[in-house]
Amino acid sequence: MAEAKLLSGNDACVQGALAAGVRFFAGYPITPSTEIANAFARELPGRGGIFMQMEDEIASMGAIIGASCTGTKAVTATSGPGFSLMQENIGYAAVAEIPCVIINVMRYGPSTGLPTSPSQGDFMQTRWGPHGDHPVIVIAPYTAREAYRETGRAVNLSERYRVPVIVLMDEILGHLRERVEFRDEDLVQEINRKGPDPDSTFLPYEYTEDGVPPFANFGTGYRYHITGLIHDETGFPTNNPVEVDRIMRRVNEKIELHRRDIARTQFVEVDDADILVVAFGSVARSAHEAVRTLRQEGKAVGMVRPVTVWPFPDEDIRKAAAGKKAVIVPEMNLGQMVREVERVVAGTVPVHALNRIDGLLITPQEMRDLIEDIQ
Amino acid sequence: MAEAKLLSGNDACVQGALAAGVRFFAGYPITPSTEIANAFARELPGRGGIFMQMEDEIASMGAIIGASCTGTKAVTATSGPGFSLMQENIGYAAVAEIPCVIINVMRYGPSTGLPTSPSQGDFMQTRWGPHGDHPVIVIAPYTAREAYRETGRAVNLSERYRVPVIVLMDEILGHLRERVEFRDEDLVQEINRKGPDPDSTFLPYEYTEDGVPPFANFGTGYRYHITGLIHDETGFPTNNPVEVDRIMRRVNEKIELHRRDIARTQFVEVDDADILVVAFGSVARSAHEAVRTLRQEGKAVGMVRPVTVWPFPDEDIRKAAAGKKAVIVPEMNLGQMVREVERVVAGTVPVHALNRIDGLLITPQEMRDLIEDIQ
Amino acid sequence: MSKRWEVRLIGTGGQGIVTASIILAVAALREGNNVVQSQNYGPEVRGGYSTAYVIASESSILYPKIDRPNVLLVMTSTDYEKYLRDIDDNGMLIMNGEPGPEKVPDNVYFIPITNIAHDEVERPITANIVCVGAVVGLTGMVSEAAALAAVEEHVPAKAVKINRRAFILGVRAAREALAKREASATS
Amino acid sequence: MSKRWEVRLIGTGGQGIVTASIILAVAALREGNNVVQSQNYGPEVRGGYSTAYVIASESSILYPKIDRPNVLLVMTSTDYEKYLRDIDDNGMLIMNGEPGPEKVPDNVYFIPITNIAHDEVERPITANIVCVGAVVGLTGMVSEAAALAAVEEHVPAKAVKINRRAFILGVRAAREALAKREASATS
Amino acid sequence: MGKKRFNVTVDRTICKACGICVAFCPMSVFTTDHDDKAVVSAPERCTGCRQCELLCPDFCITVVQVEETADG
Amino acid sequence: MGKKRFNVTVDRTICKACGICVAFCPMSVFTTDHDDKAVVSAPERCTGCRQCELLCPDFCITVVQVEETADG
Amino acid sequence: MGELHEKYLRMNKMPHIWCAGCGNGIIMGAFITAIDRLGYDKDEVAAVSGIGCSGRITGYLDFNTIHTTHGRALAFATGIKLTKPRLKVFVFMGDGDAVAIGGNHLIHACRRNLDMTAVIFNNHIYGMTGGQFSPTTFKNKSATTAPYGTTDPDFDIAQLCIGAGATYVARGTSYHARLLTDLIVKGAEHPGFSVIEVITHCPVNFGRRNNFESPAQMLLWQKEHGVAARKAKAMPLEDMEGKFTIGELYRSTEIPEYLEEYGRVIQAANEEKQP
Amino acid sequence: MGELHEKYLRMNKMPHIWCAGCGNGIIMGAFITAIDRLGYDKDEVAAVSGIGCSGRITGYLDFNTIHTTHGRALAFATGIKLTKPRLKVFVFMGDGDAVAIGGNHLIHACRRNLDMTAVIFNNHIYGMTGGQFSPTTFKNKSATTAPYGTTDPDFDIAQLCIGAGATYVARGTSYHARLLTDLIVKGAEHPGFSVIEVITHCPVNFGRRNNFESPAQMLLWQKEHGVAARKAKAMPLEDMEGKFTIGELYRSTEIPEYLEEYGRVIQAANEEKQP
Ligand SMILES: Cc1ncc(C[n+]2csc(CCOP(=O)(O)OP(=O)(O)O)c2C)c(N)n1
Ligand SMILES: Cc1ncc(C[n+]2csc(CCOP(=O)(O)OP(=O)(O)O)c2C)c(N)n1
Ligand code: SF4
Ligand code: SF4
Ligand code: SF4
Ligand code: SF4
Ligand code: SF4
Ligand code: SF4
Ligand SMILES: [Mg+2]
Ligand SMILES: [Mg+2]
Repeated sequence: MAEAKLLSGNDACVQGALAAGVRFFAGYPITPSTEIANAFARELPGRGGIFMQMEDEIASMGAIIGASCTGTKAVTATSGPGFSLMQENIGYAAVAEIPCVIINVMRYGPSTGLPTSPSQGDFMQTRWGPHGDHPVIVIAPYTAREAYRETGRAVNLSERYRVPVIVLMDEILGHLRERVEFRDEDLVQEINRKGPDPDSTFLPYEYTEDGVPPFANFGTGYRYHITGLIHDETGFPTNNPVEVDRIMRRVNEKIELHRRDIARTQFVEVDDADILVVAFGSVARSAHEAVRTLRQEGKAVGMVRPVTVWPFPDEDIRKAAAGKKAVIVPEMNLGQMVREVERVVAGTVPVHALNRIDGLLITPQEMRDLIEDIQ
Repeated sequence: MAEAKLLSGNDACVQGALAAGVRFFAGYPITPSTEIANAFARELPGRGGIFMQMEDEIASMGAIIGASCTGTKAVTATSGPGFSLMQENIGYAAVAEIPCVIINVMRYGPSTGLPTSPSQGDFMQTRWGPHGDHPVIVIAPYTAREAYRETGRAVNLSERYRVPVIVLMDEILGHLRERVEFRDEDLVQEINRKGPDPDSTFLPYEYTEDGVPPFANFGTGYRYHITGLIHDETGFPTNNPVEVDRIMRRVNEKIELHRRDIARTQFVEVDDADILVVAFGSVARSAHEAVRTLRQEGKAVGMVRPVTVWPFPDEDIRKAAAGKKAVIVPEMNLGQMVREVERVVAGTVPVHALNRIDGLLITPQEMRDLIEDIQ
Repeated sequence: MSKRWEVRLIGTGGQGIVTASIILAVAALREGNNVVQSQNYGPEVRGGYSTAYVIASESSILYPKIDRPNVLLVMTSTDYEKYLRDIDDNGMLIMNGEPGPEKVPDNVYFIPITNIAHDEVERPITANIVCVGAVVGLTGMVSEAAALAAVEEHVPAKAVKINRRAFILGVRAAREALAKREASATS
Repeated sequence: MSKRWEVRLIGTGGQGIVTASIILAVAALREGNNVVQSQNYGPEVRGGYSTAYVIASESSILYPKIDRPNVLLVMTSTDYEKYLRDIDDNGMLIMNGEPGPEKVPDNVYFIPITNIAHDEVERPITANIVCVGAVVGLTGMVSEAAALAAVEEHVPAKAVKINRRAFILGVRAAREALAKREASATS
Repeated sequence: MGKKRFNVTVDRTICKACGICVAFCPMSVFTTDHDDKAVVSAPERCTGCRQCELLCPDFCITVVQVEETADG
Repeated sequence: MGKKRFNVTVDRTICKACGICVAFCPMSVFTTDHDDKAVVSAPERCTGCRQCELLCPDFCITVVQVEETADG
Repeated sequence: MGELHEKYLRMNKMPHIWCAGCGNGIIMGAFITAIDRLGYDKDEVAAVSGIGCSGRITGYLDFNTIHTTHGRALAFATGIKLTKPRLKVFVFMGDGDAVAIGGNHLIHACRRNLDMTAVIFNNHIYGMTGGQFSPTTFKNKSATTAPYGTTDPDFDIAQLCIGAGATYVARGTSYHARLLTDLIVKGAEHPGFSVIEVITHCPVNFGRRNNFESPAQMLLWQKEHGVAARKAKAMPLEDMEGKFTIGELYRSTEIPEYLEEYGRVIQAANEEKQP
Repeated sequence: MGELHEKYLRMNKMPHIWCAGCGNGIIMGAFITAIDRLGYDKDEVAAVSGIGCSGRITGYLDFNTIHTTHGRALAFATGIKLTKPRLKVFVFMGDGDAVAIGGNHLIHACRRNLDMTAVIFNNHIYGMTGGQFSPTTFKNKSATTAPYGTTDPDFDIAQLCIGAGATYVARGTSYHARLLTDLIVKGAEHPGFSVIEVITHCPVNFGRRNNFESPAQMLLWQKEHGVAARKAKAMPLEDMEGKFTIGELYRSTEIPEYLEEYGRVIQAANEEKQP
């Protein structure tokens, strides 16, 4: 994979998923994610995989959960309207702890919105979309190369922690093609879910040290029960308060327990900066560009970019922001991540939101203007 | 209505909605909201209304939007799984500015969860459930009497501001019956959406002073277009950045513009308190009880209860918390509203979360214990 | 009503426990009290046992749950010892059935509710109304008149008579139990 | 490649503008540059005009959009004045067609792309490849060899020959235009 | 041919007193007790049709063939 | 009976050059111009069947009856 | 454009944005002709559509119009009709819209028999999203999500609707434009829910990929494969192979219209009120 | 309980929690009898259910079991079957589950013809949520959401499935338990998607409200109203009024099984790989 190629963000997701061992895709077309379905349709059948076009997004989400039950790594891809429809089944995957990956290529919402315009309007939805408390991992790449690597990592994290993982793209990244040259660190390693220990009795929702129970693939001789009702460690429903509390804490807390493995944050010239920009996804490309040119001009500006946006990197942001003159949070929405940043810096540093909701990307110039205003 | 009656929270919602002029209900049964559908089925046909059982929650949400287009006040009721399915169409109502009311009687999630156990796990979902930035009003009553009044108010706010309004109940409030004796202030006044001015040309999404365009009911001689695509003031799709920005800011900001009318916050012995409890819904009943008994013992404890939970009462909380020794946020979830409180108090006061996720209500005693610990 | 009444009824689905609790609540409400009534179901509304409760008090009722009721009526078992720890220290426990030979604590009463409904009212379905009578008779939490009025309101029109009878028989059984207890206390 | 190239192509759906931009991007990439290519569609993928662009640069490309391109090729209009303000101060504007009688600014070139495809290649569908040739010929942003290789890669196997011709004719037209401009500059 | 005899048992602990066996046994083998649970009252009438086994929603009933008498 | 005559017009500004009228006019009234747009080349052949009007997806075509000649 | 267009279309939105040769325009023409024939007052007509190229039609029609969410048009329409029964409600959907994501709403609308008319633009493809196969795409066709050819079996929309209990089902084509107008008129006049499936063509996202050289060729295909239902009955089965019937396919008046029947509920409720 | 139960049920979950006299238990008995007859290895059977009283069945069956979300069982099952075709997949749904919220997945499963067997527990009511009417509730019935009696027309599930393209459709009842076992066996053996609708009864939430005095009476109703399909053909139409057919209602082998057909895609993809 050493040769440089021109790869779109959407295609890069597909390549990354395939490299991580994905062999099932179920989806329903929607702009601007459709190229992902198109590519899986071409790639999977020749690799022992199955491409399935379902009747809608609800069914797509159901089908990938079903596929995952047999041990098949499974992905779906969608955009806002479809993503909204998937929420109930995403919650199911979270509570039943079924590995799977959902790629959301954000477009301008709500509703049909502006189907071909980019947005970051689903940031909060990726965290809070399903009803009830549930664990989530959301990763937001900002280049095609990263889309490849992080989609692969998303598959691996979902397998390792038995959790649905969302890859949060946007129309800009999904549709642009760019030079990608994979280096060693990009090579996606295939990680498989932990299976039952053949030497001891299988408990489908066992309390293990790492908080992640072993998974028995359907058809491998373990006959057990999976349900979206709250269940005890045997997998059967319970409403015993002690059991309920215990299992739901484990299910939710396993993310925090493994934060070090799950989290990825990029720091760009943060240490000596006066002003810190916190940005993710395509907007971080503009932010990064702004930082680069401002630094050339001798201005002390840095950037923190959550690659893993959920769990939100509270500590990383807190530390990076400490002692700065100001924090700027540019977003293609009305101010979503900025709420998290405000919560985290807790009044120690002034936080400025820079929002654009006209369907266009925030430019580096806009960031520079704001930074100059602040200084 | 002066006579005292025994009324359940669910029935009170229905009575409040009827008093505010609701004449259409579409829904799909789900515990613990089903009694609402049952009551509408009994009440509507004799009042010139229609009760409709749809094939699912998506259709229910669609049907109430359709009904609202003809000028009929319309309601649906559901719980977590169904509420998750409604998100796409809630976003539609938000962007197309169609008045409607959704009652979510929260149960324990995610997924099927614990269908008969209470929870406050959908707090964040009510704000961030649909994809894309969108306006929301969410009201969380804590007694049957308030369920009556606030459901009526929800209908009125939805009419006045052309926005979907969510009444956030929970299993405890939905299912309990209690003494309700309506006083004058409970009487629901019927408010109707503003119609077109017959003397000027009708612009369906006109920029008016109050940020709310007039609504022409279908079949009243105004032939115009409604769409979930981003539209200009004529109602037709646009992707002109200037137009897009302008309309979407108006649509989102009209809530803030009318915060005074929309917001309702209850303050209980806040002024001289050392310790402040911030709670909503059924948990606030426990909190209120704890405050009452602690005060009897001479302890300076107070409570702030957001009745309108979204828009979140930033200023109310900030002011109430100022100078307190600590703020306690008890919730039947893993800590959702507490994030908002943390954001708002911005480090000025220590914030303590008290969470229960075993399917049971937090008791006044637990709050007292925590308060004693803190002191 | 000077105290805060917390009454819990335990039965199985279909025994009319919820209606019984509503009747108690309405009676208390009519007498000017604040009331909260509620119930738990098994998984959704399916099978298994169900419990219902009423809180009645002159002051406003905020916390809507009962931790340890001061009246607990158990329709489904006669094993009173199991339930003793669930009630308030000064609470009363009412069991459906006949006591065993051993001495029963002072705060435990046995009322053969099912039998009364079956053999005396001759309508097993009225057990829940017998149950209302028993609670009212034993506790006096509401007046018999208020309770009877509430009963009549909450049963089908054509079954008013039989339910009135059930109520009265419940009250009578309660009085007898009280008298017996007093007798044994003074003896 | 010493500068940062920002090339935008404007056409209507179905004119192959996107492919043209991809070909330019691949050629630039093969020559060791960083590239970003993208496009805008009308409402979803329906009707209307479409624009595609390429950014090519030796240094890494972060901001992935073009505000004012330094090369703008317009397939859909000959009204160059409307587009002059959209380009960078030192930018080049390429119009599809013949210039009018009036004097055209130095940075504006007219290449009869559609006509070349129609009349000389005799395959209107190759207009986008003529367009690639024109851009390469006028700007030299990539070598002709690299561009030709990229063309051959991106057209159906059986259409390689005809597209090669289209490319060469595009380059030739560009050279002629340059020569003419130079001539008029020196004259 | 010999007349077959059957042993019919009801697991009273799981019987839910639904009355189905009582209603559908063609030979009226079952009656009910004071809790309305099924009682095998006339096992000798059983012809082994297994209708009761098939229709009991709670799998309480077992019908086993016992012996074949040769007095036919 | 008199032979009917028709005036056939194409609104060139909105014609999308789809070729449908050209293909379906039974009397071959239409041809195309250099942009493939429809041109009314032989209006005299028109029988007024209105197939073109019905099938033009862009409502570019109008067929109007002009006069009735009495030379039949 | 003619008088009809000026009367029923929003002329300031013309020309429409559908591609050259797209069948949607033809169907829109047939539809407004039907409305004219029906003589409905424009203020009393509600047009509801889903999302897709077909869904754009409501932007052009000069009625009370609403462009809803993908697949949900019938749900919205149900709310409109129930609360203002006087309105004539027409619902426009694509094949993906109506029978992929929206299949459930379609079968329930068929079952309920509320007096509305659904017009399904069946171009056998997801047009708007760029050519993925749909539940009505035939076998061995090429689509962006079927680079090796489709293998999924396809729905017969009319059969599906009949199975779901529809009381009026017809099939037209964009080629048979006059027939289509007739069918829409009859469907609208039918007291109850009516479905008109229109076999149409997407030259850009179906035709190009599947060896149709032009929109005209696709219309020709319709002409050659659509067989009048009456005629089809008399034909040997083999001759119908690969063909489809057009015309009125099913009509029944056994099931009462929804709101008519709902009147019984209202009556019962009113009776209960007066003791 | 007998050997069969011990072999196929999770005995530690017994007794089940269905109400006294509920048809679900009878269907579960008929089902495990069918599995025994089919001789399937328990490890190779996957049972998938939706949400509802009927959906609880997967908690009791000793196979690979999954209790999914309301209405979505077939979507989950599709993912299972496609990725491990060796598994025998059975899908259990209630009437609300299968044809209210889940209607779309059902018709698409019928269309696709992936080799799975769906068993629909049609008790004509939403049992679990306490007795709301469902899309299969007959007219003039009482339900919590129909206090004045139902007026909505009801689906004929079998006709719906046939209209959607199903290749095997049968109807049984909980009363005709032996027949039901036969139908499940035949459905499972059918190469493709098979639907077995089971007319069953909910004594608590349907029976009590609709003048059935006992579960036995409801079974009797089934006995008296279910007419063998073959017999029905020979009967005058009037005699079938209010009755329903039971037995195998439709079977076709014209449409190939989904994965079999998908093999063509795989083959084409593999051929393309080797140039
Ligand atoms: C929930 C949701 N999923 C997917 C889409 C994307 N989408 C828009 S139109 C369409 C299908 C278009 O096909 P069809 O319904 O046949 O209409 P056509 O464009 O062919 O007229 C899809 C999948 C969407 N808008 N919303
Ligand atoms: C999305 C969603 N909506 C609603 C429900 C509530 N619900 C649970 S089961 C059920 C229907 C039960 O009826 P049916 O499917 O016929 O099954 P039965 O209980 O009769 O066997 C409903 C509406 C849910 N769990 N999820
Ligand atoms: S086997 Fe037949 S005869 Fe014997 S008890 Fe059962 S139902 Fe009666
Ligand atoms: S059928 Fe079964 S559960 Fe019902 S009464 Fe008979 S033995 Fe008991
Ligand atoms: S009306 Fe008929 S004959 Fe005349 S131009 Fe049109 S298609 Fe041709
Ligand atoms: S049918 Fe209409 S759009 Fe097509 S070529 Fe003819 S006039 Fe032009
Ligand atoms: S893509 Fe197809 S359906 Fe859509 S407008 Fe173009 S031709 Fe018509
Ligand atoms: S409610 Fe009805 S369907 Fe559910 S278990 Fe009870 S009887 Fe069976
Ligand atoms: Mg289509
Ligand atoms: Mg049911």
